[in-house]
Amino acid sequence: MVDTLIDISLLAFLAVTAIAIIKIRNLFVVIMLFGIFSLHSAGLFVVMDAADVAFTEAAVGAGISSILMLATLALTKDHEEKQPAHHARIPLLVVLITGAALVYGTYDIPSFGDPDSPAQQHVKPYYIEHSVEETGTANVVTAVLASYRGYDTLGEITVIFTAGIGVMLLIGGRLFRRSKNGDER
Amino acid sequence: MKHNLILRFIAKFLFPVIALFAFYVQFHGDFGPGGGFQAGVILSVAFIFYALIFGLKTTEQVIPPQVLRVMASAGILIYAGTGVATMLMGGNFLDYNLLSQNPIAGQHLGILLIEVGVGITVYSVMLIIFFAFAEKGRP
Amino acid sequence: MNDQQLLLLAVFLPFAGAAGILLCGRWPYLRETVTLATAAAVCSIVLTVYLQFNGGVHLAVDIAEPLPGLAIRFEVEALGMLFALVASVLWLITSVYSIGYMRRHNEQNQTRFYAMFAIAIGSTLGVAFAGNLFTLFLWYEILTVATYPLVAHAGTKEARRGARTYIGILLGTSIGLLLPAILITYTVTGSLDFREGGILAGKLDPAWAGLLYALFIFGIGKAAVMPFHRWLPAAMVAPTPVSALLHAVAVVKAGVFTILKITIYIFGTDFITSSGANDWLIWFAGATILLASLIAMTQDNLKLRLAYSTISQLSYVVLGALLATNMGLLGGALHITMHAFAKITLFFAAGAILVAANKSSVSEMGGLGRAMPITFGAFLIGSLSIIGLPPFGGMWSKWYLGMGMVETGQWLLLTVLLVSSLLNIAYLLPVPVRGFFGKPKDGTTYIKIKEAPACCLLAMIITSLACLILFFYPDPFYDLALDASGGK
Amino acid sequence: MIEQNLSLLLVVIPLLAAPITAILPNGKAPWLVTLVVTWLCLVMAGWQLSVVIDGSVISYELGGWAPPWGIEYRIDALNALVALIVAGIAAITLPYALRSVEKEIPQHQISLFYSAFLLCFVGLLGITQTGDVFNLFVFLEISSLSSYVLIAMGKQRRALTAAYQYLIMGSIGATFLLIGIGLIFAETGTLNMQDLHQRLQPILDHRTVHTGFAFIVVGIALKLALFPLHLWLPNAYKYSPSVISVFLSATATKVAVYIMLRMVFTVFSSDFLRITPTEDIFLLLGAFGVVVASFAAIHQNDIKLILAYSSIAQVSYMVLGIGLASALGVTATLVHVFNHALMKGALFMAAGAIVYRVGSSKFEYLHGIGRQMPWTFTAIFIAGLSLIGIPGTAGFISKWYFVLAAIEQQSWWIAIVIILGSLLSVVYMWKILEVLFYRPAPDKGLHVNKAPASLLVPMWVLVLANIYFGINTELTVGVAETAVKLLGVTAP
Amino acid sequence: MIDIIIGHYNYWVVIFLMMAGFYTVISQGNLIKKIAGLNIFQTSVFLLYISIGYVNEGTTPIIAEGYTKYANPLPHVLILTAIVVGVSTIALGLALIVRIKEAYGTIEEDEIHDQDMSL
Repeated sequence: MVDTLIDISLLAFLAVTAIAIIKIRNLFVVIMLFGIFSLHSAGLFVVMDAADVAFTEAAVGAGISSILMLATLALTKDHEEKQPAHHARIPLLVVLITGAALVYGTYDIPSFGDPDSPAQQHVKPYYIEHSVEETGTANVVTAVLASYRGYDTLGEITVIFTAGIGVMLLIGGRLFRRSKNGDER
Repeated sequence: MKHNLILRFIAKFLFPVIALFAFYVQFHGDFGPGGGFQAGVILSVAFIFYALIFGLKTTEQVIPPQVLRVMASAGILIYAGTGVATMLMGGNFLDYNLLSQNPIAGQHLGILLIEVGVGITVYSVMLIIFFAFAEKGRP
Repeated sequence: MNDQQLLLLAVFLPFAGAAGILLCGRWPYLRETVTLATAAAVCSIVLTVYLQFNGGVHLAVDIAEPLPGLAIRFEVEALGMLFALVASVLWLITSVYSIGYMRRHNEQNQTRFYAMFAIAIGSTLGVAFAGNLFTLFLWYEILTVATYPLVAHAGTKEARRGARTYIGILLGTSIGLLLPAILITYTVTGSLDFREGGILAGKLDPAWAGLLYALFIFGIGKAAVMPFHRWLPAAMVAPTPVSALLHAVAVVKAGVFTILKITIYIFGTDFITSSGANDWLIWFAGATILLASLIAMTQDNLKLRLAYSTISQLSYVVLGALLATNMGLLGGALHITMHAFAKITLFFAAGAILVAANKSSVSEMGGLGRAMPITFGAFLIGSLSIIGLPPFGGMWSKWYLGMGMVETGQWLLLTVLLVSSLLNIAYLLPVPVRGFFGKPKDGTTYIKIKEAPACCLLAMIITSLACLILFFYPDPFYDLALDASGGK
Repeated sequence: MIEQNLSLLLVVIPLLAAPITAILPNGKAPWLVTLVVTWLCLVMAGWQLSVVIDGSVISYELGGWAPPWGIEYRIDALNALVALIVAGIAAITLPYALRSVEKEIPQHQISLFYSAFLLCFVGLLGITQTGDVFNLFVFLEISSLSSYVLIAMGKQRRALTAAYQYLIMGSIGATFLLIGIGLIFAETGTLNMQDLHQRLQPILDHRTVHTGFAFIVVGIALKLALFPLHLWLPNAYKYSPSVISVFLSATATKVAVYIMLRMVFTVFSSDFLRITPTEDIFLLLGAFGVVVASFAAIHQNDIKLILAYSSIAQVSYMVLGIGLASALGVTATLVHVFNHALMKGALFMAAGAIVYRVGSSKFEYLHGIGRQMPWTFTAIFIAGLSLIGIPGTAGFISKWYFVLAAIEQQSWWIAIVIILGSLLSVVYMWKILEVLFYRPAPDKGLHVNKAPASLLVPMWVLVLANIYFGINTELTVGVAETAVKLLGVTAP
Repeated sequence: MIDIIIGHYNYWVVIFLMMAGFYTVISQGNLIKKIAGLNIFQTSVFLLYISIGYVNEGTTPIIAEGYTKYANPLPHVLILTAIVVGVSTIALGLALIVRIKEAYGTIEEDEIHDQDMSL
């Protein structure tokens, strides 16, 4: 019950933050609000028993992402967002349709926290029952992440490696140059 | 900021703590929350923190960008290399059971290795990104 | 080498020749030798094939099967043989002609010209020897594309516009109408083979036959049945040898040839008559004959006049096909040959006048004939043959077409035929008459003007003689046509 | 050991090569490594196809964990064909890349550039090999992120905005895909495609499943540049470096089509299409795409833009094929996936060669260039004929199957649309040809040399392939038919 | 009715959050704000996944004595991966923005568009 209350209050807070982010045009504030948003969603993750995710969201969302946005803001130096010239009717329509589709979609979805939902019945039990004996790790998340679906994780760090390459290519300049010689022609 | 004594003192004191915490997270992933990714992020944050206090130049001397570039690659190579190793041992890619006589031990070793790989890559890429942005900011 | 390879050689030698021409581009004489050599070789090969064919040898060869049940097949059959003979023989003559013409007219990029010319002829032979509708379509399209550079040869604004119309209508009709027609045929019958008596009979609901047939007739834009005839006048921006061989013989005849093939081997005459697919189409052909002739009369530019004359003459062949009787088909097939020799003579003459006297409009030609008698003589012969007067080959084809109409009691069409012949007289004869008896405009004299280059004259003389000979000795072509029309 | 791990090595070898390339010194070395790797992959892809061409299926359990608990690589004729296309195009692009990249990419970025290229390559191959929807998402992101970067490497500043626009659209698409996967996961609890198929059949009428499907399709449609979600593509292709235009135009959208086929037929099923209006939506959007994009192409005055718009039109054909939802239609789609890779690869290579010499792809600078670059021009000419669908070229084969499929379904208006699109392609191809060849060059016009051989040879390999696969279709049509059987496409 | 709300309110709010982010992406003209919106969009999707994995009276999936009900670890793993993908995308997007600022001197979509058109 307490969980539910915290859950609701956090959700409410997130909703408010989201609206604020749309409305407010001072980018610095927006980024701060964004940080708060991720922090609270991290809290929500905790409530929903996803410790690892919460941990990561806090470190990445509230931490790295915010820092990067601030850095960008510092570099681009315009803190005020100009008034959007065109009134965004079509986007609103698109969003409403999409949202309606999603709500429609939730009708057959198993209710929140239902232990008998397919998602809880099919693959999960195997992990819960066998992870310790098969991988010797108590933290099932780690077991799945590193072993059962280890290949996804390889893909994951490849993605972040790609980001690294990309950033070096885009704004790295000569900072990351390997060899000092032979670069100029 | 560079000359604020208190900040510098706190930084000197905090840096190792954060770093230590990062390593804890890195190797404690089997039992509690955390793992290579979180560890990498935290460690990079430690350095970012350090850079904010002591300036980019000093940080780049501590950990040169070219080295980061190599480390980023190294992490992936460790990860994929583990997989190739299991393959060479006649198993499937990333089948840690073959890494040791006892499958459990094999799993432990495998998970340890790949988490290290993850940690290194994440850490270095995070710093690369930070350095790149910071470098742009330099007048 | 065996006979099958002979067939492939006939089609692909011109392509090899084109490559050779491109290689020798730097040395004009060598280049033209290669052209002549290739032309001669191809001509002799086709003749050998003809002899084989008469000897009753059945030549057929598959080279690939891109689509299930649809092979790229070459096969010799009477009608194709006839077409191949005409095309290859006339190519040889035209090559002789064009050497003289291109030199005197000092055209640009002659190497490209000769190369594309060879490719065009290769494709024409591909059409002639195609063993099924699929292969026929393949070469039909290659021919379209290969002739584009020849039409646009000059590269001027008009040339580009003309070429655009040319490619637009030909590709448009073939992709927009012919391809669907072929696909429908394929879905209905599951095959595209040429078979005696057709493949559609019994498979296609007769109610739809008319529509499908129309798709074919109009889809084959090369036959220039109105309203899809605009490309032919547009193509006249090309150098005269192109107009002569391609747009009086190879390309246009490929069109009517295809129509004949489809009539005989895809629909089958019986199916057409029984399903009445041809009733209303006949009138399109008839109308084309008259209208084109009328337009021809109004044209002052000689080449354009000839172009419209060609349009109307082509519809004779289409009409022959549409009559769907042995006589009609015989006449149509024969007309391919007869008109080819006559019309190419006329174009040769027109080209000769252009290079020698630099005149292109009829009104300027008064008295010119006295300066260049051979040219105008040849023109006269060609005209008479087109009109269909003895003693010239043109008479035969018209004769059999007329028979076909009498046979089917199409009196109205018969009158159309006669009227158009009168129109032929009206728009063709004035040229030589003017030439020999007319007065030069505002007293210009033709002292300086000599006859056309020897090569051109030679070519003209040969073709006009051919018109004569074909009256007395049409037998080889007659036999082939008869065989094709199933009258044998 | 190689044999059993073949399908995996196809992905892992470039995956290992990418980080290695990233730390190589600039110069020829990165190119050499990439060259070797791509050709190695081509060989493996060919080998893989030869294994599954008889309709058999390779299943590979990563980490030795059986699906659905572990990730599975599952290769049948379909995957193998697409993998072959990706590897083949990459392999043929690299010889071309050497000179072109030297010219367009700053020397000190060469090794990073090739690393990014390899990552894009890895991503596309990973997508084709995997049998797990989430793994597919991960590799999709690898390819997407790297392609954003590669596009941004273009010389003009608009390359940056093009890349940014693509990044936003692409990420929205990916997120939609993620939502869709989440919804069907909530209904099934699994991520393995086969398993999903099993568990979805009983609940095909669930609204959650419908929504999930919708989101997956929209997500893919964004990557696919399906009308009306195509706006990111033209600039992305125009402003990216030549090599990247070639590679992406020939592979990226094809892989997207592959994902669509997998999701629609393998994860869901033909029956699902019946009980939803999906078919008609596909047909409608496809038809619009063909017409709108073709007309847009006609109005461009830039080779690369015309080709880009034509790509949108061609992809719309493939969607039409899926929409027809018949064995013949999907066969047409697959054949066209293959053939279009050939023709667009050749065309963009030719455009790249022109940019290499002239420095622009705008018409105003290209009058009469064809006469000075005869080989490049002829390549455009033949590949263009293939695009139009002149018999004797690969393009004709696909057009043939498309129209045949439409006629078989009695849906005449689709047939008309396809024919119309073909006619419009005549117009815009001829526009290019005229400008390049018959427009008089500006007086004492700029004198450009023929394109270097390292650009011409790969270009002509593709051009000849266009002709070869127009005459011999055992590979394309044969494999396509096998693949369609395995997809379980059943005519309505 | 009430139980439907109890069972779904979470999803509905999450959907609202998603749409808020989505709207920010497609409606705002400022490039940085677009990125922020994208990030919110994705974070909300993460919430959706975790909600799917949640079990009443469950605990974090770390096997320990005395616990029987665990949340589904699979969505957690997927989201860990997705978070990384998200941050990578953002890093690239921001890097692009920096370059765009250099090239155009602005990060407002309309102004950039005008500059491109004016050429």
